[in-house]
Amino acid sequence: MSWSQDQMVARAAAEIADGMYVNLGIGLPTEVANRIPPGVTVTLHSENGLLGMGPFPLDAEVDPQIINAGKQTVTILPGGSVFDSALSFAMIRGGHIDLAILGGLEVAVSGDLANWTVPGKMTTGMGGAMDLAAGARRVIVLQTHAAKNGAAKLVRTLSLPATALACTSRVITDLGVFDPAGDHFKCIERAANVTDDEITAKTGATVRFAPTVG
Amino acid sequence: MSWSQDQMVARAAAEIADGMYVNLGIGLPTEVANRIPPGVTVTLHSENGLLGMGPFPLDAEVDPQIINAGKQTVTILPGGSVFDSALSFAMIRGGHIDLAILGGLEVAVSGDLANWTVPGKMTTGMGGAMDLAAGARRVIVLQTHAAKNGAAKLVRTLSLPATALACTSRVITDLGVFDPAGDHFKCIERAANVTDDEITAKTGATVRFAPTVG
Amino acid sequence: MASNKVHADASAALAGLLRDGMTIMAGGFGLSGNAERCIDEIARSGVRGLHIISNNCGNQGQGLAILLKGRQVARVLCSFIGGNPDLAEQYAAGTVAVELSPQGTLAERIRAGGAGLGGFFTPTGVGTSVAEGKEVRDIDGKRYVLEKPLRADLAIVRAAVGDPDGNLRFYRTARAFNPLCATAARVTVAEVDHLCGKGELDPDDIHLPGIFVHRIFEAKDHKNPIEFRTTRPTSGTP
Amino acid sequence: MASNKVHADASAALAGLLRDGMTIMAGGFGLSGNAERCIDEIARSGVRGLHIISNNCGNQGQGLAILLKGRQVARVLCSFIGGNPDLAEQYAAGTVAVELSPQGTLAERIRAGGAGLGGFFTPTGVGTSVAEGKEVRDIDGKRYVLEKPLRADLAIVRAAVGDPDGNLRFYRTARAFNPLCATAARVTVAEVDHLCGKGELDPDDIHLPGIFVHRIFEAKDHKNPIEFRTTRPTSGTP
Repeated sequence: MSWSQDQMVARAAAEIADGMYVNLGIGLPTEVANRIPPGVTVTLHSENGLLGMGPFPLDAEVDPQIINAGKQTVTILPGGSVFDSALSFAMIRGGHIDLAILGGLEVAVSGDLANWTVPGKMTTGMGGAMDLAAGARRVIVLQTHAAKNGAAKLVRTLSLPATALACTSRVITDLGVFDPAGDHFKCIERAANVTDDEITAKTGATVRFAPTVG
Repeated sequence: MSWSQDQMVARAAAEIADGMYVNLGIGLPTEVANRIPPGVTVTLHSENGLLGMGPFPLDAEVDPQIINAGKQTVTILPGGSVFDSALSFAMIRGGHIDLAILGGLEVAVSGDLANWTVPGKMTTGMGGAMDLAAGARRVIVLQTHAAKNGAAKLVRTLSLPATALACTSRVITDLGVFDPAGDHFKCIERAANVTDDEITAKTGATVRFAPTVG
Repeated sequence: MASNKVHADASAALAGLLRDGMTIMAGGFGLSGNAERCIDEIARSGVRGLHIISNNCGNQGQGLAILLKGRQVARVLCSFIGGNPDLAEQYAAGTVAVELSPQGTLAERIRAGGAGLGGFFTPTGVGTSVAEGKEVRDIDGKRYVLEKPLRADLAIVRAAVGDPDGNLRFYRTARAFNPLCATAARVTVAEVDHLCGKGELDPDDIHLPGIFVHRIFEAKDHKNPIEFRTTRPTSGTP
Repeated sequence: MASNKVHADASAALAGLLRDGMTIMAGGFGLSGNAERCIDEIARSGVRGLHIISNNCGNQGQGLAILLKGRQVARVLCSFIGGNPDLAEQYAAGTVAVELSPQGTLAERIRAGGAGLGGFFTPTGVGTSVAEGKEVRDIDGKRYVLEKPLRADLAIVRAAVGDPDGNLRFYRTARAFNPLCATAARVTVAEVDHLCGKGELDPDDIHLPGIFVHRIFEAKDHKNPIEFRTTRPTSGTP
């Protein structure tokens, strides 16, 4: 049985080590904040200029001038700081953000990532996606393994416009955990009861299974 | 009779208009701060990261952590601010400093300025001199007209290493006021009783005298 | 310090500055940190053919979207156009040109404009449509794209506190692009929630030195619209 | 936030970081804003062949000049070497290599290193010896020289106040290069006059976010030497 969204989120949260500075992309990655393992202290970065982002505010705490990059009202934890957009992206490009967990549309065996636009559909713009993908020290993509119509989202080469090249270290899907490995994906973990055959069938590139995967 | 240093300084101060942001170079230009005309409000910039630099402190006010670019103890006037060196030089290169008054070793008819090093002598380094010369919106050089050995300091082409090219708008010397004009200097003001002949003799380039100069 | 920066209101502060076809930088992020009164005044003035440089060009019909509604905008340079039906419609209709820039590149281009730099090499956008037509160079084994500085005729910025010298302090994430835009325009107008007295701000507490601010006015009761009001229950963890 | 940044003293904070031939950035300006205890500890450690990146490499035998006195420095990248007899002597003798960079270019190169940029075009140095061997390019009618980013193995910075998350506040002109150097090193050690409690600094009052600071310690009673003590008479104007 494939992982639920909550299981995917929990699996992504397990990638976070104590003391890390982490940026969580809009959508499903945002949920990772709620599944940080006990004992792990993480500092969340929001690219509009905030470190130490806390949870959504209580109703009485809402401040229109404390928002995240998705323009949602948030809070600032003790020890947090605010700064301008140039310094915020200096943090990203300069490799100061240890980990970015981003949504994806396609990931290639090279680690190329597409997650910002689909030709023929109205674009929303890339916002900070290209900076995060190109700049964070480690990029993990959290996405479904295949599109609703069955089209593969782990592919040999991107069919969609790239967000950044060779940037993805790991992809976490509903079927398991996959590392782009140059000319194939290496499956390092499988959801319970998901077979190699199912993964192979739903992947648009070669998948190799680590011996210990089971 | 040529101008005294104090007269040169006063003449340089007359270049300052109300509301200007001004950087004064080390040495004689520093003295300009003491001769700002009444009614003129000027904000002094020190490139180590200070706007609104005030006079030297009273003895009891001395703070080792409030210094100017020459590492002298200074004060901060009400309305002043401090900032890092990157922002300080962003002000300079970005044309936000209305006027820099700098010392000079040589100025050429092109406006090229040499003021940071003499070959064969131990250099002190350029510090902020190149940024100020290249970046300030207007650069005025305050220097003696000729060296002690009689060598011209207003020249056709620089003999000394350049600080910046085509940067000087005006030179104020002990003999008068001179604007680099491409292939000559235009004398727009003469010290009292200094003759055209004396100026011509002491200048290493063609000098043209504005009709009104007298 | 420089005198006469203080004006009574947006109308006085923007007097003589607005003209058709000009380039305006605006420092807000989404609907946060916007110079609301300046936007209203630009709308009132009726200037057209504006080039807007801002991370968003308003959202949900508010902020800079007011100028879109008035058909005053010819061109937008931004990083994100989601949640902005006015822009989507005029972009689709071809009546507004949109250039998209990655958010960090946009911030850095504005900073470069204010800092007098001729351009910079950034890793962002290499191998993407953003790099098309631009120089891409290998530097020490990594590929970078050359991006150019941005400047504007006018910057409108919003701050929490200002003083008569134009020194500014921002509040929380309303900072964002505001201090950057202030550095990169021929004239910068700051709209502040509170105008304090000269010298009341400690030199260490100033976020943006007044040298970058040419005109300033106090505007109370900003709307500060919320784009997505998200909350957590009163008790328990998020 | 990131845990365990706080150390007892310079010795603990620098443990395991020092080695011969490493590149160290130091954030002081002249004798102001120096991480005095860190410098003393580096001197004590006896590491040699250091590459120092700092606006000055000490002055008058103090600050980083302590490392020059100990013959621990192989190379200096700075903007100014006046008032530094130790550096002048070893530079003249050829035992220390000196690369001079214009002060603003030095600041911007350090910032670029911390910001992940591959380089930038600056007008400073065009037509001078600084531009020799570097690309000079005409951009929109003005000439610029391409300058490269700087990075270091270690940055030692000094701040007035810090907190356990590494957030820093600087005091007056001791700021200068300190926040820049902090961004551009593999490891940054901050030496603060006062270490406050977690969350005591308001998010708007932090000059440098703690993400750039890896280790921090409190050091009281800094010497803060004065290079030129200049005063005005008790009465009257300057």
